[in-house]
Amino acid sequence: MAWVWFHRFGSPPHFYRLATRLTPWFAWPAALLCLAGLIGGLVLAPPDYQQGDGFRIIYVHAPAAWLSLMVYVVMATSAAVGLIWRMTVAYAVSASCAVIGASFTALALATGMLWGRPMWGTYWEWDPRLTSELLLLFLYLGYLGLRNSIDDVGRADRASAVLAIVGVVNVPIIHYSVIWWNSLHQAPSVMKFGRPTMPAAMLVPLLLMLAGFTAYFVALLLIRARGELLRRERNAHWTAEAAGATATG
Amino acid sequence: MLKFLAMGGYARYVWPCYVLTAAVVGLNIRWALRSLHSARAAARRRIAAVRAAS
Amino acid sequence: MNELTADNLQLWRGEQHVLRGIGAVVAGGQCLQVTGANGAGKTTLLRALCGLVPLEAGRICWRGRDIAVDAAAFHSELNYLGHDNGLKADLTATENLRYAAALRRPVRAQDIAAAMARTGVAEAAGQLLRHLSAGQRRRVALARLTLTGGSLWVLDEPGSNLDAGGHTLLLELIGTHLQSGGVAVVATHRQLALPAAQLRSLTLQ
Amino acid sequence: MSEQRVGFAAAAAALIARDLRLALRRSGDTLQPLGFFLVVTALFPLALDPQLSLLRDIAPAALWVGALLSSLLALDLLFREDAQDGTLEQLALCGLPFQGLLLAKTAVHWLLTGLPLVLIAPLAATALGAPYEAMPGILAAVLLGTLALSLIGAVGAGLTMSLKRNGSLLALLVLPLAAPVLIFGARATALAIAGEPLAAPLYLLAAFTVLSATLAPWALAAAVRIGLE
Repeated sequence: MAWVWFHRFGSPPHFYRLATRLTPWFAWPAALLCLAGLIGGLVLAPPDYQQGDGFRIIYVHAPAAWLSLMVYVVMATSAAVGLIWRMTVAYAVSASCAVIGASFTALALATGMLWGRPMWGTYWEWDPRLTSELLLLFLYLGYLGLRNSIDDVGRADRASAVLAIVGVVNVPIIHYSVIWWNSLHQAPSVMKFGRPTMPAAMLVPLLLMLAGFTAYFVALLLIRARGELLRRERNAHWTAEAAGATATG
Repeated sequence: MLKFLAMGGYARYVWPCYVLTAAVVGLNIRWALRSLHSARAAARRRIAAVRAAS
Repeated sequence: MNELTADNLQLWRGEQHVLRGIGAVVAGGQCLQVTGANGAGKTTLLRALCGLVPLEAGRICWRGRDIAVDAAAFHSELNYLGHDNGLKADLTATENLRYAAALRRPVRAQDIAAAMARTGVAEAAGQLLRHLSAGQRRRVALARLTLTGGSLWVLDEPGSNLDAGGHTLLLELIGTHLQSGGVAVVATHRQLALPAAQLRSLTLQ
Repeated sequence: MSEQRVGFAAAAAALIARDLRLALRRSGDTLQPLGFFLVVTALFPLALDPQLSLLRDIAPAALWVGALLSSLLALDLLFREDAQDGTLEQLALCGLPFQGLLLAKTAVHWLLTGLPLVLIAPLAATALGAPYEAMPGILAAVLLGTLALSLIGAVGAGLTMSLKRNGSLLALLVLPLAAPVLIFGARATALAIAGEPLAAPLYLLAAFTVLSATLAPWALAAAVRIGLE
């Protein structure tokens, strides 16, 4: 019985091979960028006049916060592509994002709290950024909760795609309503950290870390997407070669 | 070196952040690789079963 | 010309490859009888034919047009009876039929009464569905079928809970539907006693 | 067979009539969320202090957390039963615009659970020390808020309707999305109680409700179709 068939849109074997080849091209630059960023941030950058060396937490907090938001947007866009053009590759990418995004949102929260401690004297401060980050974590937990409660892969993809799209529309709204809410009760918190005011010695390492984390995310995504693709292309012939089954025969 | 580690008195907050970051970065790498390997293993099992059947 | 065609339907349910390249052509006046063990995918196939279940590959055409292209037109001619009757337990039989018909065709009160008489549940008209037996509820669902018409009938084990009289009634209903040029797809465990010319059969492993 | 078709309006009206009749037959289902709302708002004074002046500060929080949770409670019934007895798939297969029919069902759901909430919110507000002049503001805010909650919640209900053990998943899906409703609603209520102009939060809440009304139909139809697979 012929079970050789290719999905109409987006060719999974091509994506699988491409992902395999590209992963090192993202992994190694990520490592180098982060190394440079760390050296710049921890050693070379001068201490902040107000927060002293405490500000160096920004070199992990900002990239984590950036990743938490960017990963959600990548997840929602690939979900939309999957839903509209029914592309397995898009669903594989979308499925790979959730855990990465959730873990970095949690990291952004933790580092934000640790950074806040010396500033505010408490670990938790209803600062608009931290609050938005917390709500974003709930969105991720909701997404993961929904995806894990549906056993059929196809249905789980489509249901979580709808949730991701509704979520991504709400993320900016939640963010600005939190800022609006926060500005009612008190002046904007002291942790005002306008990037442009940072001197180059402080700013460059931050940009390096942001680029490094982004490259790191892409490498992770390519690895995970290959696995998710194999789970979804259950019977296509190319999976044999991809899974290394031909060797064992 | 010690002055560097002291982080101007903020060591208690800076280093935990970096340790946490390293943990999350490492864990994600491990999870990603494990997810790929388990998917490939499952694919191999499925293909072996199909070959045995046909 | 009423015709339902399906070619190379592929579908997975979890790890199971439920529909493996299914193909079928059912012309007007013909009934496709789908048989197979429990879990062979009869219900999945029927729901896929209605467009309820998206396929991983393959095409389904009604009157030569892909049902995914103009689903509304296809659905307005489709009448689906699933395992559950699609009726509300807290409404009376008449109310159920009135609201079911209201989604499709303007019907008068006597049409509803006639449909219930036709399927032998006239006496249950005023009772809540909750108080009827499973067989009576199935007959009310059959009354909904005759009431709302539609040139394509997709019936999933319509005979479940029906007594002997119910089965002959079912065959009559399908017979009249086929005579009027309608198409039927019926999932069943018992062979349908229809003339061979009208019957095509498909067995799922 | 001549196929005169029934129009969408007639079908939607019949669907609304059916759901209203069902709700009257089982009035328990519609009264429960109301009871829940009153109990939740009554708990706050017990937890705090009987002095009305003190209660007045927490009145917005008590009202809106109560409204949010009781709307959530009522949402689970919205599609679950229709999915189980097969009526929902008949809606999907009748050839009429599915988004419209689901919106009609959500509207009935709001009439039965949201509107009563709006009507007794002033009662609860007074119990929490809100002055009489604050009532119009509170009514407007709760009206808009419950509408937005029903729309967003319906999408969550659609996504979880065919899951067996849904439990708190519906709350985890809906509450983060409903955060703006809580923020603007509570703020409008606080301003109403303080007698200050509450146009700003009210307009923002109205804007959010309108956005939910535009986004929900697509998401609702997609979610329910997936649930019916």
